[in-house]
Amino acid sequence: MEFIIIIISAIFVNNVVLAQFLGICPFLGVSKKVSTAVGMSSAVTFVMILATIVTYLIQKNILDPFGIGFMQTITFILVIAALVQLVEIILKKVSPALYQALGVFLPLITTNCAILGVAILTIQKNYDLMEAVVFSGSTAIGFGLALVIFAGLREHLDMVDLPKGIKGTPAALIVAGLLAMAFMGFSGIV
Amino acid sequence: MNTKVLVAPSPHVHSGDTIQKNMYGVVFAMLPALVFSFVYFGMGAIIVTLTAVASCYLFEYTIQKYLLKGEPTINDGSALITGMLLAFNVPANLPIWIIIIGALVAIGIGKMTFGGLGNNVFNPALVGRVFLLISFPVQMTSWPKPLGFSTSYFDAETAATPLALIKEGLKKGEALSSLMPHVPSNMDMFLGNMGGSMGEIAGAALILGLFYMLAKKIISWHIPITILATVAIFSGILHLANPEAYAGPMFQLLSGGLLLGAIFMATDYVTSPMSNKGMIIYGIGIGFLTVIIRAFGAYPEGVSFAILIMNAFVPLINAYIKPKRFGEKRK
Amino acid sequence: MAEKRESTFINMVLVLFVVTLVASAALGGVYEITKEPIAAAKLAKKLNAIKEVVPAFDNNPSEEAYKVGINEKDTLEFYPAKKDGKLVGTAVKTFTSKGFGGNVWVMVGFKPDGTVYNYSVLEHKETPGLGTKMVKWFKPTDPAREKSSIINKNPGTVNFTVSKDGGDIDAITAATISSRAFLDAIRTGYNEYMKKNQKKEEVSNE
Amino acid sequence: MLKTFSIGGIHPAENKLSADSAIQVLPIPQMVSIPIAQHIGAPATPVVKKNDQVKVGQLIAKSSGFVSANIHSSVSGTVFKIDAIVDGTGFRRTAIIIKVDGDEWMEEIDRSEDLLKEITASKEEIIKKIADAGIVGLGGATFPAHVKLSVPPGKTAEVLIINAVECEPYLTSDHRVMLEKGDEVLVGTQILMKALDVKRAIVGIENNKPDAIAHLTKLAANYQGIEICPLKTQYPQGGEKQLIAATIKREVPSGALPIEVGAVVQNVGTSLAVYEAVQKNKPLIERVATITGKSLQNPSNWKFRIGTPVHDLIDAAGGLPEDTGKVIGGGPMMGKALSNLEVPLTKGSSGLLLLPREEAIRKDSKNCIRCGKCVSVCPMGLEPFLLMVLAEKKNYERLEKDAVMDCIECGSCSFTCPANRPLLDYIRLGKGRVGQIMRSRK
Amino acid sequence: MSNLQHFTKGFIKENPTFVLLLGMCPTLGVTSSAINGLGMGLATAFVLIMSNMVISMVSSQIPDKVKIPSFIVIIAAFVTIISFLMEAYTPTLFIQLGVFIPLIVVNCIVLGRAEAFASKNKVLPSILDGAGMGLGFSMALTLLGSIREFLGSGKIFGISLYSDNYGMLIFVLAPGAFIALGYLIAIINRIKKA
Amino acid sequence: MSIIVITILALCAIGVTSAIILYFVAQKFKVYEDPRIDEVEEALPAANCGGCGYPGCRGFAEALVKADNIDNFLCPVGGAPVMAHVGAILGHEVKAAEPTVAVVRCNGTCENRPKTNSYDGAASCSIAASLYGGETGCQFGCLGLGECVDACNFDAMYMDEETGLPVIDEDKCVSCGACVKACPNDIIELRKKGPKSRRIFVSCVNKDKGAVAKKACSVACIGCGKCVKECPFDAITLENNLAYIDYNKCRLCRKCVVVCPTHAIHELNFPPRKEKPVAADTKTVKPVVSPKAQTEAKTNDSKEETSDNK
Ligand SMILES: Cc1cc2nc3c(=O)[nH]c(=O)nc-3n(C[C@H](O)[C@H](O)[C@H](O)COP(=O)(O)O)c2cc1C
Ligand SMILES: Cc1cc2nc3c(=O)[nH]c(=O)nc-3n(C[C@H](O)[C@H](O)[C@H](O)COP(=O)(O)O)c2cc1C
Ligand SMILES: Cc1cc2nc3c(=O)[nH]c(=O)nc-3n(C[C@H](O)[C@H](O)[C@H](O)COP(=O)(O)O)c2cc1C
Ligand SMILES: Cc1cc2nc3c(=O)[nH]c(=O)nc-3n(C[C@H](O)[C@H](O)[C@H](O)CO)c2cc1C
Ligand code: SF4
Ligand code: SF4
Ligand code: SF4
Ligand code: SF4
Ligand code: FES
Repeated sequence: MEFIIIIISAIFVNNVVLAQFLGICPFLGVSKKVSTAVGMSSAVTFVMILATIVTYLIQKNILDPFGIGFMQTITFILVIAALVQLVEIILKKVSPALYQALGVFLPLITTNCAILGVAILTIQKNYDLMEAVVFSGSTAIGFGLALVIFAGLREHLDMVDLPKGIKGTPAALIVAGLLAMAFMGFSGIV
Repeated sequence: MNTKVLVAPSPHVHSGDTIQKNMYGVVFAMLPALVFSFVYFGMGAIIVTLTAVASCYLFEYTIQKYLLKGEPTINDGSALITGMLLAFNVPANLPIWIIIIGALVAIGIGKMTFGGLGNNVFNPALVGRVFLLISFPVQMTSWPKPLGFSTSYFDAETAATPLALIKEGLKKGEALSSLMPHVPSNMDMFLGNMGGSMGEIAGAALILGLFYMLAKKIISWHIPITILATVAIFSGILHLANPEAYAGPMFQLLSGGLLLGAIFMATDYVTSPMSNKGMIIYGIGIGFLTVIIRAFGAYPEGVSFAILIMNAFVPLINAYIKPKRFGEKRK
Repeated sequence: MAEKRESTFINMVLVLFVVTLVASAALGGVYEITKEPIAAAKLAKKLNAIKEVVPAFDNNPSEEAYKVGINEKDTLEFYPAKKDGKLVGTAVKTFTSKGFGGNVWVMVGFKPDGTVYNYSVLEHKETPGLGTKMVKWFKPTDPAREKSSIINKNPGTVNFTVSKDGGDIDAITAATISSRAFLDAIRTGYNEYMKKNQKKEEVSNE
Repeated sequence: MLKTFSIGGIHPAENKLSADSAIQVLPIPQMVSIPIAQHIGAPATPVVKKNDQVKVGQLIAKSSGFVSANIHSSVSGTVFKIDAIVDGTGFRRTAIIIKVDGDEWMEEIDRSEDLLKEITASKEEIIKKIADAGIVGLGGATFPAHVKLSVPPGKTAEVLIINAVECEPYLTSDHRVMLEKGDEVLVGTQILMKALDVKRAIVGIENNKPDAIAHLTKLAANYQGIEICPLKTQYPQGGEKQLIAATIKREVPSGALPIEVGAVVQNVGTSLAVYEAVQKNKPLIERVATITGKSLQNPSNWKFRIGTPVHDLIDAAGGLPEDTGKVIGGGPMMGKALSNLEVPLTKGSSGLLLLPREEAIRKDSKNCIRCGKCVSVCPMGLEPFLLMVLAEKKNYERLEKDAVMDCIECGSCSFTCPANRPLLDYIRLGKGRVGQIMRSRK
Repeated sequence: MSNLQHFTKGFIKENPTFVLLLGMCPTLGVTSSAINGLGMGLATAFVLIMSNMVISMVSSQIPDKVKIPSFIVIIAAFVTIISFLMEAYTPTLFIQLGVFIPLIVVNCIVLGRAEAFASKNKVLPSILDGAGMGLGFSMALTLLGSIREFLGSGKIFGISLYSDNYGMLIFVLAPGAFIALGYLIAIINRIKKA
Repeated sequence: MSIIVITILALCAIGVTSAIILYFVAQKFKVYEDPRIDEVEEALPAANCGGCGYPGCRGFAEALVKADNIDNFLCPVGGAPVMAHVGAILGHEVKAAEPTVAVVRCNGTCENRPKTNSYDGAASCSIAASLYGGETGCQFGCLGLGECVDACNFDAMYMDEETGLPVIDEDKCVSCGACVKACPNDIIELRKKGPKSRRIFVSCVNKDKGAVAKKACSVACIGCGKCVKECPFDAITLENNLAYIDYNKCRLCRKCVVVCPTHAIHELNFPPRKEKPVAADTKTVKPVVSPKAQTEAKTNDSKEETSDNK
């Protein structure tokens, strides 16, 4: 039950992008085509889970025991950066196909607030390791869901003649706003 | 007279169907519900409707003419529908300035931002409605009492909607069976004798409109019927699982804006899928989400949100659910 | 620009080492420096909250604080405020999980007989403009809204539930849920406080 | 329930004004212009030159490839010149212009009206005779008939379907042919069956022609293996794929030919032409066409000589009405608007429709309101609204993926669209471009 | 480019929010009120200035392969420092801004300027660049925060301008953030064209 | 004080460990890649913001290296300077070609070319062109539906309501060729801009025989060949009843202009002639420059142009 609540909350009610405002840059940047959006979402899911596990372990095994919790930001970002690069290097060699599908999105992920944000939130929320994994995974799925829907909407908008000033970013933002408004319907479910 | 012959690619004849015909057909189909709401809410309903329609026209005209610098297209009738549906979706005693904001949001943000009729992705009237609901929850959830409605469960002047009644009660931990007696009977709900937004109360009138639109081939059955069927089935399952927590299908069908939404709002051409298969998926989605939000969410009423959420899926549905092609192998 | 360093292994490790060294040294330093003010700020905040909700005192309530677990996870905190060694009130840090947006933490001050002296909302995730009104709603300055006040009322004699549910307190307009939650928190605090007090009295009686 | 096809379809006003007017013979004009390209495929090569004398039925241009067709003189006289004229396609193309002088026919042509039921020619002879006679599909596509009859190796024809649907509004020429030349059509059908080696033929007729159904049903009793199949009236039932789906419930896969599902479709008029070619040695030099229109004095059906200018036919039916806005070669759904009245009638001319200006002029196109009506009427299960946008945006890759090449250009989508969008205009353009791209890929 | 230009380009011409569309998360996440916007903007500006300064000083000593990690560490250090300072001296704001303070680390503006500008320029221009960008960012956030606060609750910087009974709540919630920013950018595009 | 030591130890340990792991993993899993990708990536701001539409700076760099032409790519963070730098790395020089400009080769105004029918289909030249020969007797000429205008991204064209022909704004035209591609009848041509924007061209594309062409349009080229004979520089060729002036050979002497019986040859931006001029006759004070002076003028001009462009 606990898990179900975490999952529904992270995907729908407190969607990272639409309610928490994390990872907006890739949300706006990599949403022009549904296919890229799918690739990006998979990459985010992978990295987010991995990063959460690693940072969680570091927090619990290094920062907390030594009482240097204030080093959270700096260690987390360092670890995430290294991790992303590591994954990228390995993926490129081991599975070029997978690299083509996911790897190209990896550099973009380092500076994605969502990854670091989720790592920090996991600690703040006092989750245990299993909950942390579920939380990060469903957050990533929530990210993917929003991203794919949004990409679909933007592909549609490409087909119609938008007013000049609105075309591009403003239209994307307004649509995102309306999407967030629609998602407010989920509020209170958990 | 110009004696030169015309040359154009085929076809050379046209069915004569026009946007106006469809739009005014919808307006006509809404008239019974409008009449009912005038009867139940009197002056309030008239003022709300007039304000909403007039401001929708005004905003569409102004934006089209002065911001987009195009030919105003207000006589295509879609602003009229948006205005009427916006009015249908708010309490009949809503302050006028809120209605005007709603119309501005519906037309300005919901429709003209995208270039007008046909381009928007979300249902304009619902964009307006939900915007208001979130922005002015107080005013948007104080429904006036329809004529002849008598239960003293709540304050005298306002009447909570059946859904709100149940939600409130359940949140406080009461059992459904103890709440049901306070809720209007199915017949009352069918005839509009309940609290609620202006146009959503009279199920009978709305269903009349549905038959008219189906007969005139303005809409096809796919969307409304799948929504209603999904709600009935899914809420039936929940009801069977726990009759004390989840109301039964008949109640779900007749209460709140379900009929209004399924018949007039989910069917909006612009914001619904194109293929029959797509429409069915869309309908199932709306039905499912409606029940989820009603049963578990903070809002007692889920149709508006369900439609908006499914609106967002429409481009994906259109892109991946294609009509059955001729010659394609049946799966 | 001066010439770049080559990306040799040694250089890389060295540079990274130096950078982290300096960075962490700086961080540690600043941490040391700000540790005191941060702690002070936190304490001041707590004391301020306490000060707000109980009559003037001269002890340090946070030193005399005690905790009561209400279930395996959650505890309430009690801060006795004393003037001249006499208990003038107790600030209770209480909470509810029934808020619209989740937990609501309230610091409520009870006079020794259980009458509410004042309260202050510490943390909540209610909707701005709706639930957030609880911060002021239940201590109105406008006498016309007396019925929504909890100040100087005793949960033992006044029914601390919203009037809609048959209680004596008027709920925030359109935010009944938050109101219920708020009152729930107060009631929890009151009940625990009374339990404790009773026990103490029993103890002191003996 | 009557048979019909199941995806899409519309029902435009039928307006079969000329249905009761018997076929008349149009007088021979003074000058005919016979285009050398009246069929799908390579234009024929002229074999006469200026000032040559020709007789009726004489070969004047020779088929120049497998998919091509012979052209015969429809009149006797002298070749005036071979030059580019604007023809029914609206472009300036080569035609053989003959000055008429009397009406002298080639001797081998049997001009009697006797019905010759006995089929003596062998399968190969039949196909050769059809090819020699320059017979092309008279249902509108003008595809050389002998090509269709030469079933490619590996495939077998199981059934011949005679297209007597005439689903285009206004047109009635096939209807009249069935009523007046029923036996000839059925003999022609038997010839085609023999050519294809099939034992079964189905004549598909829409139920808005009950007299033709009754007449042919009666006659068909005398012929082996011919069934008359009444169909529920619905446009575009005459489309080859739709007709096959309606009659034998098989769907020709995308990009494939009817033979893929064992069917061959021929029009009734073609069947009549085949009868005349095989039994009477008469090449395709005349055919029946409808002239019609609401303001026209005398909507009627005429047998005309190939190459007769359009205005002759109009004059015969009472002259050009004042309010004429559009002159259409063919029916209102698929016909081609003519840019002037001098263009010659050709093998493919099944009718001439004069539309009043108010009816013909297009209304302003608006934004697509995404009503999906075009999708629901498309008989090929396509998404016209999308194809149009893709064509406009020149997204040929997606056009191909969304099966633009499947479009049969029936026009149901444009007909239906409440926003008056020129859907088919753009789809056709996109189809053309995608076709080019696909060919260049090969 | 003159030093003045290094400073002013971030205001409008290369405004990180409206023109470059960087750092969108804090832009949307914390601007429910003007004061939050301003606070976030200034905090980011601090990090920008400091990290630009330090990076322009040391970048020549840093091998390429560890450039990004080193920059990140430097930036993260400053972020942590500012968060200490805020926690100590503006604790309310610190709580309000919440997770977005540590997230300054991954704000694309900071790393972007470090890479694109500071690592290739001298110290003074780098500081000015950071200050300009930081101020541009602060201005944008304050503007957006003011608009949202005004529309949402009738206040600007907490000063009531009309009764908050008339405020449109949605503007202080998530959807309003997107919508307000969308129209703001549309308006700015229009002004820039004119 | 110990907290500082722990801090330092912990962070250095993490930092150095990750550096070492990364280094060795990088060595072990090395993959060959176009070194230019690294170079380009180096030039990009590394903001990895995705603003370019590609997944991160490296993705963008890869796309740039693969692309033949980077004109349509833009890094929103780095802007033009970065793109110029990238261009330099990839060796995409700005073409210093002679400036050209779009020219509409049809003068079939409503007056010159009477309509015989009126087109009522979708407003697209391509559709009209694939349907039939057009509203007039000339099936080669401009269809007047403005597809070229729609194609122009630089606002350099408009339809002249009166003539029904497109007009090119020479100052705005950047010679991108979009209109040329758009026109189904190949009416628009990119021609050398010429000194002082002076140009001479045959404003007709009709390939019909003279009589037919003339009947359809009073200013059509009828293929009479007079200009071909007149041209002293062999710049004019006649093919399919249509004259064509090679702008590389034409020296702007204007002799052909006067001999054309249908005035199908146009001259642009020349000073007006003296009344009733036959250019060749006026030998004294002459605006027509000698070939040599002219080439000089041309080179000067083009220099100016190119420097302007930059
Ligand atoms: C966006 C939104 C946020 C809301 N937030 C709260 C809230 O924070 N607290 C609350 O009690 N009710 C909130 N509500 C209102 C509840 O949904 C519900 O309508 C209300 O609590 C019922 O109370 P009433 O009976 O006083 O109207 C919110 C409504 C909306 C639309
Ligand atoms: C390139 C081409 C090749 C064809 N080959 C054959 C063939 O081999 N056999 C056949 O029966 N029909 C053939 N057809 C004819 C088509 O099946 C069809 O009858 C013709 O295109 C006209 O169809 P109707 O107008 O639907 O549209 C061919 C058509 C084309 C365009
Ligand atoms: C939309 C559409 C409608 C058609 N309608 C008819 C029709 O009514 N009658 C007909 O004979 N052919 C019609 N055709 C042509 C047929 O597809 C097919 O080409 C013809 O029946 C083949 O016979 P033919 O080769 O003998 O002409 C139509 C084609 C299309 C694409
Ligand atoms: C069947 C039908 C239903 C419609 N429903 C709505 C609606 O729910 N809300 C609305 O704003 N407009 C509605 N319209 C009008 C119009 O389609 C709508 O304003 C467009 O979304 C504007 O682009 C409807 C139109 C039709 C034909
Ligand atoms: S013309 Fe093509 S797209 Fe339109 S309905 Fe017919 S087959 Fe479908
Ligand atoms: S019929 Fe017309 S308006 Fe309707 S979806 Fe098709 S193109 Fe759009
Ligand atoms: S499309 Fe290009 S070439 Fe044509 S006028 Fe415009 S800028 Fe010039
Ligand atoms: S020049 Fe070509 S594209 Fe332009 S209007 Fe004329 S025909 Fe159309
Ligand atoms: S600021 Fe760029 S992803 Fe959050």
